[in-house]
Order: sequence, then C-alpha cells, then structure tokens
Amino acid sequence: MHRHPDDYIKPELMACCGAREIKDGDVVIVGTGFPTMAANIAKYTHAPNATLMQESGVFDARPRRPALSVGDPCLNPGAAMIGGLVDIMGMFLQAGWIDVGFLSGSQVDKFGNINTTVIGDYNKPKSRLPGSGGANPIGSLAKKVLIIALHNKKRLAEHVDFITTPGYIDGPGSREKWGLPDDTGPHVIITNKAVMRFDKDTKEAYLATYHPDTSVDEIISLTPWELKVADDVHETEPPREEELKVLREVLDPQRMIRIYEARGYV
Amino acid sequence: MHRHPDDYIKPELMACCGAREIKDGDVVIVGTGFPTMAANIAKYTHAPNATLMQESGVFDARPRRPALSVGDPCLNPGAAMIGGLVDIMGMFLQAGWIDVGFLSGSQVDKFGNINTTVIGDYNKPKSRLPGSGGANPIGSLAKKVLIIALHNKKRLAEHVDFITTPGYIDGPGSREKWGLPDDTGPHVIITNKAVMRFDKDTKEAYLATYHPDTSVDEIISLTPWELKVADDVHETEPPREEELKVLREVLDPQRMIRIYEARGYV
Amino acid sequence: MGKVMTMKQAIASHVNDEDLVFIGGYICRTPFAAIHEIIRQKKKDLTITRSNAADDFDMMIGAGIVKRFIGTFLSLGVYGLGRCYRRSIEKGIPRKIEVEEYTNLSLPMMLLAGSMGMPFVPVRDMLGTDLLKIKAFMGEKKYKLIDSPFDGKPTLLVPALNPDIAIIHVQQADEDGNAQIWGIGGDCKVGANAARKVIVSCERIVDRDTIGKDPSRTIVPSFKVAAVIEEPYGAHPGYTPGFYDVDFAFGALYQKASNTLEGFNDFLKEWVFDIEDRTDYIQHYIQTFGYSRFKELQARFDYGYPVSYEY
Amino acid sequence: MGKVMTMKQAIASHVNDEDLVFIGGYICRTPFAAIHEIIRQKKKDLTITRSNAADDFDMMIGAGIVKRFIGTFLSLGVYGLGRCYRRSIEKGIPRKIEVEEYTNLSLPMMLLAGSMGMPFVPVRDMLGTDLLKIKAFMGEKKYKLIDSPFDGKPTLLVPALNPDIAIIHVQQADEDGNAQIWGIGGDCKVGANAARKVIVSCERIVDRDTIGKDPSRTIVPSFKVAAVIEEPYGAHPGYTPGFYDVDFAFGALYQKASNTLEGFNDFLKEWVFDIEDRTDYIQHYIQTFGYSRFKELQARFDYGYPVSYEY
Repeated sequence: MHRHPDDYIKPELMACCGAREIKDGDVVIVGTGFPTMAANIAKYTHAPNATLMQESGVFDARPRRPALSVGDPCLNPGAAMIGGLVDIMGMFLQAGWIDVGFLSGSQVDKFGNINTTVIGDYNKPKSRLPGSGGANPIGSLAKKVLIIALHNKKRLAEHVDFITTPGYIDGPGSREKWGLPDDTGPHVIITNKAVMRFDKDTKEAYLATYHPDTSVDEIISLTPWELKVADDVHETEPPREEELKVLREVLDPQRMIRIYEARGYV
Repeated sequence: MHRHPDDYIKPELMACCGAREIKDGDVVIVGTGFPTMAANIAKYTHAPNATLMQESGVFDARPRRPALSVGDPCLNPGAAMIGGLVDIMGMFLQAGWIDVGFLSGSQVDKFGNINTTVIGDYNKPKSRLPGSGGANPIGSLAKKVLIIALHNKKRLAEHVDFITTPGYIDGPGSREKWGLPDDTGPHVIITNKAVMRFDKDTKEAYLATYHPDTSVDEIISLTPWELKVADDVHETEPPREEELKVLREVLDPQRMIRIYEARGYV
Repeated sequence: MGKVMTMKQAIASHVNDEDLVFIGGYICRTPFAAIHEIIRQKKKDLTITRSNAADDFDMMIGAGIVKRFIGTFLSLGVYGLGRCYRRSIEKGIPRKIEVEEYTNLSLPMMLLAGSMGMPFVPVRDMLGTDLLKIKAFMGEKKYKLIDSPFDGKPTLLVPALNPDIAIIHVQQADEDGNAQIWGIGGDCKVGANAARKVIVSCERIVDRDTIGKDPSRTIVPSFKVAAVIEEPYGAHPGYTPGFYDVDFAFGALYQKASNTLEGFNDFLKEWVFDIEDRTDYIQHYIQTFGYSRFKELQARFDYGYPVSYEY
Repeated sequence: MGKVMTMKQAIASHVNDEDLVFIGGYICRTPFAAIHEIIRQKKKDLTITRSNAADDFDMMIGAGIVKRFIGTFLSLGVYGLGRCYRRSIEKGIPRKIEVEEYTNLSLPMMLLAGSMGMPFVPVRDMLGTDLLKIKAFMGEKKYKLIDSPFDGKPTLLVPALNPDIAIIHVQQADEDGNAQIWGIGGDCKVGANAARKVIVSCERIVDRDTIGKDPSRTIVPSFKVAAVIEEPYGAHPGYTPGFYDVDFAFGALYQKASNTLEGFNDFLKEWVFDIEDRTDYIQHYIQTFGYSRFKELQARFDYGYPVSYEY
C-alpha cells in the first residue's frame, strides 16, 4: 500500500487529485501552476507516456523550472515540437486529439460552466476579468476537462455571471444541441475542499470525495447549489509519498506551489 | 537602342516575350522551363526586384542549374523561404499576392481557357493528361496570367475539350459571374509564332505581334478561330543582346532550353 | 526601395490613426520597441488585435491610443489582471475601449483565414456560451451560425481578419524583410501574413545568404514587408529565444506602477515619453538597475546542430 | 510501446485494404521504400491521395493496388505523362481507377481542414471550370457552392479530408515519432496531421535530445505516429535535402520500362517483387549500376548555422 506523509499543503493535494485523473498515454493540454504539476506528477508516476502541450505552440516541453505562463521561455529548450496557436489549438485540440484539459476560473457553476470574462453585468462590470484565452476551446473540445476552483460561495455559483467556457451549459442535452463533439466536457471539479464529479443524467456536480480536514456538511455549507452527495462518498486519498517526492524533488524544488496558499487554496 | 543578335532559337524569343510582361517588383509564380527563364531574364534586366516562387513551397530560390520541376532539389539551398503548398498556394496566391503566373497547356482556346486534363471525352478519353496541378488556382487567382502555347490547330482551339483552368471562360462577364477576383485573368498568349493579347470587350485573343520569320497570314491560317488582328500589329521584337546574355551565360549555360525545340517550339 | 529604417520612421510611415494593427508576440518576441514608439507618436483610435494580450496591450490601452480591441484575453500573467484594461472597461479611464471577444482558437483561425485568402472559416468552439451573445463593433459580422451544407449540422463560421498593418519582433531578418524565428510562435505567422503590410523588428539584420542557409525558418517573405528595424532587446521586458530572458522584475515594476493612474502615467513618462529610442531605453535601464541586472537577462547559449539543404 | 519497426512490419500492421492513404512527398522525400512494400504486400483497393503525384503513384496504379485516386495531377515530370496512369484511364489496364479531381490549392486546403478539425473550407479556385462539372465517387460531397452568409457572394466549399493513414519520409525522427524536416514541404505537414495515424520513414533515427535542440523543425508530434522506420535512401529515386539528389537516370529507366505493360511488369519484378527490403534494394542498385553512380547521388554538404532556444 501507499504511504501518505501528512506534511502536505492543500495545493499539493489538489495537484495529486488532478494527476490521478490522467491515464497513461493521454495527450494533455496544460496551462501553468496546478495543471502542469498535476500532469507531470502523473507522468512521473503512473502515466509515463502521457504527453503535455501548451496552447502557445509547445508540445512535450522539458522545462528546468515550473513555467510561469504558457509562453514562458523555459518551455522552449528541449521541447519535441514548437509551432504556434493554430498548431496546438487547431491541429491538435480542434482536430480532436486532446484527452485532458485543465481549466480554472473566477466562477464555476454546478454544470461546470466557467466564467473568466466579467463579474457583474457585462456592459457595466463590477470586475473585468481576462477573457476566454484558450479556456473556451479547451472546455469545448478536450475529452476530459478537469476544473480547479476555490471552494466558497463566491467562486462557486449556481449560475455563473457569464459563461465564458462551456461546461454542460443548461444541463442534459445542451452540448449535443449546440453540436459540441461527443464525449467531451467537464469531468471533475477539484477544489481546496473536495472533488466533485458530474452526474451522468443531470449533468450537475455532486460531491465525490472530501479532503481530509473537512466534512460533507462543511462542503455542503460552502457550496451555493443544493449539492448532491455520492452514495460512496469518502475521504480524498492524501498525496502519496511518491507523488510528493516527484513534486518536491523534480518538478518544484523551490516549492513555488506555495503561492497558491496565498491565493486561498488552504 | 538595343542590339538584336540573330542567332536565337524560338524558345529563347518566347522566354524574352515572357520577361517583358514582368514589371519591377512583381511577385511571380513559376513552374519550370520557359517561365523560370522568362522571369529570371526580367530579374536580371529590367525587373531586379521581381521575386519568384514555386508552388511546392519555395520563395526566391537561388538554383545553380535550371530547375527541372517545381520540386527540384536545386530549389532548396539558398532560397529565402521554404514552406509547403498551403503557404504558396494559400497564403500567397489565394490571398491575392501574386502578380504574374505562367501557364501552359495541351490545349488553349480563344478565351484563354486551358486544358491539361483530357483530350476527347472525359469518360472515354483519347488521351489522359496530368490534370490541373497548380494551373487552375494560378489561372483563377494570379493578376496577370501569361500563357505559353504551341501555335497550331491541335494545340489552339476555339473551345478546349475540357476547361481545366479558367481563362475568360465563356467570354465577357464570366469570371465576374463566378466570383473570381477582380483584375485577374489571362494577359497574353505567347506562342512559337506570335504574341496574342485579349480584347478588353470580347475577351477574345487577338494577334498583337508576329515573330520575325512568320506573317499575319500564316498565323491566321494556323489559328483555329477567326483571329482578329490589332490595328498596330507588328513584328515581335527579337531577343535583345543583354537578354540572351543572361539566358546563356547566367541562367542556362548548358542551353537546356533547346529541348523545347524538340517539342515543336520552332 | 530601402526598407531598413529606424523605428521612429517605420511607425511614422506605416502606422496610421484608426488602423487595425496586429501586434505579434506571446511574452515571446513582443515588439515592445514598436509599441513604445506608437505611444510616443500618439497614434489615435487604433484597433489592436492578438490572441492572449499582455502588458503591451494593457499599456497601449492605458495610454489612450486604443479605440477597439479584437481579443481573447488580457492579463499580466503572474502579475494578475491588466490594471489599465480594468480601468478602461470598469471606469472609462482614460477612455472606455470597445471589445470584440473571441478565443485562442477562433481568433488565430480568423487570422489564418485572412492569411490564406479564405473569407471565413468554421470553428468548433464558442458554441453555447455567452461569447456568442455579446457582439460589439463587428455586429452581425462577428460570426454566422449555419447548417453545414455537407451534413446539415450546426456550424459556426468566423470571418477572416486582415489587419492594415502587422508588427512583429523576430530573431533575424534580411534587409528586404525575409523574417526568421525559432521557438514559440503564438499567432505571429498567421497575423503577419494576414496583414496588408508588415513591420519587422529584429534582434539582428543578417545578409540574404544567411537567410538562405536555413529558409525553412522564414515566416514572412520580403514582399509583404514594408520596414525592417534592427532593434536589439526590442522585446524587453518580454523575451526572445536564444537572446534574452523575460524580465520578471520589470514585470513587477509595471504591475506596481499600473496599480494607480498616477503610477502608470509616471511609468509612461519615465520609460516611454522621456525616452528617445531603444538605445536610449536600454541605456536608461542600465543606469537605473545596473549593468549586472541587464547582463543577467542575456540568454545562456545551447546551440543545436546545423543542417544542410544540399543535393 | 515500441514504434520502431521494419517497413514490412509497419505496412503489414498499419495499412489495410481499402484504406484512404495519404502519401507525402513532392519528388522531395517521396516514401518510396514504403510504396514498394505496399506493392509487395499486394494491398487491395486503396484510395490514394496527394497533390502533384508522380512516379510513385503511377507505379501503384500500374501494380493494380489502387481503386481510387483523390488527386490534382499525375505526371513523370521531365519524363512526360504517367504511362500506367494513362493505361488505367484509357484502356482499363490493369484496371480503371476512379479519379476525383481537385487542384494544388483545393486539395492541400482539404487536408489543412482535415488536420485542423474544420469540417470544410472555402477555396477561391475551380470556379467556372469543368473541374466542377465532373464528380466521381465523392458525388455531391465533392464540393458545395453556397452564398456566403457574410456577404452573399458565391463561395465554393470543399470538405475536410481525413486519411486513414499517412506515410511520410523525413530527414529525422525520434523513436516515439517526433518527425523533423527541412526544405520543400509539399503537403506533408497537413496530410500527415489530417490522418488518423502516421507511418514515419526517416533517413536517421535520432534521440529525443536531438529533436529538442531544434523543435521548430518538427512537423508531426509523437502521439500521432504509429510506426517509425529508419530507412536510409528511403526516398530514392526521389531526393531528400541534405542527404541525396534525385536520380534522374533512374527516372528515365522507369519511363522507358513503363512505356509498355511488359516493361513495367519486368521493372516491378526486378525492383520490387524480387527485392526483400530497402537494404536489398540499395544493394541491387549498387550491383546493377555501380557504387560510383550510387555515390554520386549523395548530397554535397553546405551546413548552415545552429541556433539556441535558451533564455
């Protein structure tokens, strides 16, 4: 069995949760931070043949430090292929080759829709956010979308203020109606409190596992929709020793992942 | 004034006729043989800033020998840009950047339509020809199309058996009706006997100049449509000394151009 | 002919008020020298476009020279939201820009269409989201939703985009403008080739023979290029592969400055308006932060292998 | 995983009867070793496609393994019309193949569409010509002529093409299939990326670190590649930039042989059926024509300059 050291921080647990969703051989599109770490944990443990790419044009980078953006200079030396946006977003993503995409957002709703455009009314915004970038196409076209979010009533929503990136949109049948490709869509929401998955019939996120220091009740109280709970709900498996080893010794020796604690991932 | 040595062969004259249609700064798409030589004569004489490309993906090649095909190895070393078909045919030709294109064909008709597909009925062909290749897009999209042809009743036709490449199609208004870009289309037919241009109103090829060893009457008798003759019809200017010098000393010291004599260009 | 000129000449001659300007770069090879010069020359009412915009777009918006933005995203990356962008949209300071929102798939594809003479292209994203509900200055031409004539399925079409001018920064170009890059491309190739003309800023002008030693690296051919400017460190505080790293500390400086309107204006005065040209900018950088910090930006080198195109 | 294999294994495992096969090359990097193996294994009823087909397609047609051809052009270049192609179309020998006719713009754009997940793309050629009048096995799906939903203008749409398998020959690839080229590209990149899987034949297998020294040269990523075969001189009688020249004399030999059905069959026996593999082929070449003629094909070298991707 696996050893589970208890000195981990929440972002490390979340990265491990992401890693476990990746299968060997998966083609993964990542941004920075969590996603890259998650995908690389998978690659260094159970999924050595997973390959990663960044939307800016990079496939199978070999960075010597964690990339701080999808265009980070460290992604260039040693990559297997470098092209441009149309190669990654068109030739690989739109053409249906991406198995896993990671997304995060300022707001995520129960159908896995994501808002990265605006808080408040679009025309009179309370807060203008960056916009879609690569999020909408990844959410539209990757086979499994893994969503990273902060677990509170501000960041989770029954309905997002603005659907930048499609989850299941209005619920069952919506993606099909709009002609989004079959077998795509949100797969899981990984928060700092829990892992939520999507009900096959209702397309609503439900509680699958709760992280070690929390409870089903706490999570329900932090979730702004009437959260369903899985019959087999249980505690999230903490980071395994070998996962933490990869994370701390190979991927992020300077533990830059700690910046996520400052952003509320505790 | 220019000196005109009289030891030239007909393909050399034809190449010079082509060269004179090219203006300084023109962007020219060429195949092999005549077109390349014509464009290069222009480049070495009055049009030093003309640039050439081949559909296979090469821009501004610096071949050490005349290229025998648009994919010839000699086009690689020293070129300014090498990509693929979508770069040349899409990014440059379809996007409207090509000023001059050269074409030839087994049959050319009075509207400048070209057949390189089939002699006889398409389904029961007398002779199956190569097909369009790059000819149709060049004929559709280059601003000035220069057509090279043998002057006889087999190669020229009132109507080609098969329109592979559009000239003026059915005559005035046809290109516009089909939505081909404005200000494109055949500009001249250069044969081994004459230079024919296209009437602005009827879009029919008429005799503009006759080559030194022939006559208006001979050309009319060799042309399968009722050939109109320009009011100012006159003899084609023979190759200038400096044109021949470029051709023989720089472009084709082994005088590979002679193979066109064997093909009937006499 | 003479395409080689100063950035001042290039921007004065080739960027007009109200132009639709594509500006290449993706942190990688951002043409910052050109952007500073555009701001210095106080060009008016530009429409700017690129996928994934960053500090450069934020700065132009803050400087008030932008009327419209055809975009997908604007942020300062690790430094968070674009402060000038937020002030513009949320408070109309210095003016409220109009935004046409696309994505990092649809916008590059629109530029691809523009570069290849296609009037429009189908894309498979944006469907079902509020990105289809909002339309700004492009109005009904933002997109069309049709039933595919091949299989009847709902198909989203986005129009070709053809900028009046594209500005890119590359590793090297020759005097005629044949421009070569290696490393992350972003939407530089499609954006530059979609434009009616191109300004090429480069780390070094090389001779035509050098270009010819490796023509597969060329992304823009000479005949599209109107101006060539040799502008070493032209992408700072962005990076250029093989030449220099991102200047993270300068990014933090910009973040801090742009937090307030006053700070932003002071920054603009110090680093743009009181600066003559790129040489002056680098001089000022070295005087302000010291040569050792400047030197640290310089890339280590790890050369690959040369290839031969011979036969 | 194990993608590295012999050509015999690759063709046996990955090319099926009735497949739509894209075969890259444009005189440049023709995957002739693969083509010979396909003929040796007597694959049936293939549909073959590429822009500007040449001797390789002519040979497959003559060998009777082709049912359909989605093409633009087929000739032997300086050696004139494709003899087997003519015999097939004009006389049904050995069988009459069906031809779907496109152009060197429309077909690469269909592969581009296929490679980028676009269901179709607009093209500006073929209009007004007999190429629109003839339709073969693609029938009404050959193209659609619509009024543009943006401006009402007549617009021709051609469908995406997604081959079952693509076969390309490149200068170098690693064991996972990351494939690199330089020099004339033809429609190799779009064709390979449009396919469901790719067979990569290469002059040399290099390690992953070598690929990583110059990743901008990669045209196909590992995850699309099913088989990697190190096959030096794999493009003969075509050429590979940096490795060897076109073998014009061999082209003449093929022309002469294929002038008659008997000559063609003898040629096929000598150079394909009685040959075990590429090593055997080269051995036979050297025994037949002498090592000095073989040696003459080898490219001169004129290496360019290496670049660094460092920061």
